[in-house]
Amino acid sequence: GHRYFTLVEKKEGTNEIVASLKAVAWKFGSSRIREFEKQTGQAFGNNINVLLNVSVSYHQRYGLQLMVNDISAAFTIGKLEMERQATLQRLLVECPGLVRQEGENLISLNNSLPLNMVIRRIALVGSSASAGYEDFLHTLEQNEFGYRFAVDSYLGTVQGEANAAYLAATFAKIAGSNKFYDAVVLVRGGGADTDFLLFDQYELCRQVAGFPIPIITGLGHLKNHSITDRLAHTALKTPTKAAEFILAHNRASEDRLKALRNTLIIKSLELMARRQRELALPLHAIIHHSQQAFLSRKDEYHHLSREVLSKSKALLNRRSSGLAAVATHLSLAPLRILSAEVSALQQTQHTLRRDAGRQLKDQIAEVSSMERLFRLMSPMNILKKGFALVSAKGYISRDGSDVEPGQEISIRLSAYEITAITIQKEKRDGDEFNL
Amino acid sequence: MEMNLTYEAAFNELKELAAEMESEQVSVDELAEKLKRASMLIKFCQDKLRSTEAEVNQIISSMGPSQP
Amino acid sequence: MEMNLTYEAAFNELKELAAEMESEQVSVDELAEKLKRASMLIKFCQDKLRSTEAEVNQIISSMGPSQP
Amino acid sequence: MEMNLTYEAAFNELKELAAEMESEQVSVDELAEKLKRASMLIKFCQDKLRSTEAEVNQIISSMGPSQP
Amino acid sequence: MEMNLTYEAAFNELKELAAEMESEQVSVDELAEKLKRASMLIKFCQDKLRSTEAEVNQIISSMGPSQP
Amino acid sequence: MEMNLTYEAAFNELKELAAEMESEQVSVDELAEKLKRASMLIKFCQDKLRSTEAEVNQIISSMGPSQP
Amino acid sequence: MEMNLTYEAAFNELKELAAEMESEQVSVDELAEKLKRASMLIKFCQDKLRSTEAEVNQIISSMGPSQP
Repeated sequence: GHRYFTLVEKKEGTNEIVASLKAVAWKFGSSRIREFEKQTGQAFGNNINVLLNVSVSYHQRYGLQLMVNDISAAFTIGKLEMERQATLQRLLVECPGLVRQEGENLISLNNSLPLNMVIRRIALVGSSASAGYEDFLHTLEQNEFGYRFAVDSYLGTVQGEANAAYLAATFAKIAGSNKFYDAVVLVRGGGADTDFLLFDQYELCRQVAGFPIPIITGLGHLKNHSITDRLAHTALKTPTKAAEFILAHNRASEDRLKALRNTLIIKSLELMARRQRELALPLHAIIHHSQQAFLSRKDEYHHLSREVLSKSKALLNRRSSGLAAVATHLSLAPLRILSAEVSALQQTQHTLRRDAGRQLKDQIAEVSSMERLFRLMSPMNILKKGFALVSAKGYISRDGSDVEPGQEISIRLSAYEITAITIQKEKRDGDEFNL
Repeated sequence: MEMNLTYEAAFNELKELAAEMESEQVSVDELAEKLKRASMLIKFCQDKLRSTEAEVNQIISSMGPSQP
Repeated sequence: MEMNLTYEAAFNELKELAAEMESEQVSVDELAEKLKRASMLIKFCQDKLRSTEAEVNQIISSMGPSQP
Repeated sequence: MEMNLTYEAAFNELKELAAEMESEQVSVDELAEKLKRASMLIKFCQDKLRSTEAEVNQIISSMGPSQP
Repeated sequence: MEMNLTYEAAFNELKELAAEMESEQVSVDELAEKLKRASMLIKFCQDKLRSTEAEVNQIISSMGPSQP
Repeated sequence: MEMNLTYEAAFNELKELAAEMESEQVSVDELAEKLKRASMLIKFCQDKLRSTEAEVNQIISSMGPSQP
Repeated sequence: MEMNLTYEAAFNELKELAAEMESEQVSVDELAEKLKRASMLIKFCQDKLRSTEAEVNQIISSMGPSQP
């Protein structure tokens, strides 16, 4: 049908209207507006800048009126983009602790939050009547894995830029609920995906950026993301996808858990096997070494006992040799002594025999010479040779000195004795008889 | 068990247990105990995924004072 | 047997016994005694391993199917 | 026989006896006496070795079949 | 024979007897007597040696077949 | 013959007799008597030597075969 | 003849008689007397020597051969 609306000009930076003019879009104009909404993704409503091709008409009854011939989507897109940039800039400037830019990416406190491994308790923000809300809950609760969730719904109108403050207040209510949530899910239910202006509003964006619970969005728009999407922890295209994301996240965690369980099982079995193998080492070592130690002790003992006995025998042999040597000396010496005695005795016997004979011979010789001497001295032998023995007065005269002339003398010859008177006496020197 | 045991804490404890076992720091004396603890933690995590809030709380309190 | 002997302690003592016997410091007087001790420790360790294995298997089977 | 004679002590005494016998300081009269002592020590060591061997074998065979 | 004659004493007496005879200080009157004494001492020493050796052999055979 | 005449005494007397005769101090009157005495002493000594030798041989042969 | 005349005495008397006859004044009667005495003494000595010689020879031959 036809559209009736008012075009206004506001004083820069305020809501103060400085000029306004009524406008109407007839059938063609309305079709252009619908085309505009489709292209921009933005409802043709309050607080948007538009570039219109209009015809001016005047009617007595309705007054001055602009008739819309055409509307420029490109202009509004540019304008919207400018507004978004302004919001972004403001966030970056005014909330440096919550938002910063890294290249194309916006880094917010919220999208820097770690997501719990299991998302179970969820604060769901959406419109109760909307299809998106139903889609999300249905997808979540009808999951094939049997996962259970605790969902608290925070219902309200999630569209129209005027609701930004209300939505921000809803977030504040969640934060202040004193309940623990793994995530806040923001869904926008069905209908036109035209008014995303709401999600570029500074107040809402600031709340999202600094929200302490990870926010998952499923706003249902097909084209570019809103600033809220970029600041939220995870942005999905639709509520269903948001639910699927949560299921997949939990599923991934469970897979890691199962992997860990398998690791634990395998490691504990390996550990047992290793301990069993390890135990065999000292067991074998002890058996082996104790046997070795015992054998070497046994060898030592046998060696030593043989040594003691062989040394005893050697000692006995040495003593025995010593004894034999002494015994030999003792058996030889007596015979030597005896034979020496025999010789000495024979020597003595020989001496005795010799000396006894010699002495007898000497005596016999002496007695013989004595006999010869006496035989020589016997007067008979001299008388027989013609000599005479003259004696005077009874004594034998040896040299005639004791005879005087006239004296009677007796002359003894070998056969007779003559008595005579001395006539004359004459001295003789008588050398003639000397030998 | 700790009343405020989280899935994360349980999971991290499980990882530590796995690492200990891997690095052979677990003695035979401790093994069964540690594995029992692991089994309990895994059960806790799985329950966390599939049970209602009330059930989880009931499980936690039933685990009682046997925690390390 | 000591009341509070652990597998760890028993195993370490076994290793020390093995080392001692290897270095031939064991006299005949001590040999049987040490070997008796070793035998007891090995029995203790084997029993401990066996009981732990049973316990471990029981826990593992209680942890459910191990496929990922 | 001394009640608390050890193998070690008996063995060392035998070694001393062997050394003495080499040194010629031992008279035959002492030798007989020392031999009597040596005989006792040898018997003691032999008995000790035999009983230890039996004990060692018994312990080892008892450890044997339960090996992993 | 003296009851408490030792090998040592007997051997020393034998050595003295041998020295006496060697130096021919022994008279014929004493000779047989001394030799008889020596013979007795030698017999004594030999018996002593023989019995001691028998003892050694007895110990050896008592150690029996267990030797390697 | 004197009952307790020794070889030593007999031989010494013989040597004195021999010396006397050698130095011709023996009168013819004594000669036969002394020679008779010497003869007797020689006989005594010879008998003594002979019997001693027999005894010695008997002792030595008794020692003989038992020597080591 | 004197009953206890010895060879020694007889021989000495002979020597005295010889000296007397050589030196002193002897009457014819004495001379005859002394010669008679000497003749007797010589006979005595010769007899004595002869009998002693016989006796010595008998003793010596009874001693048997002295050569070794």
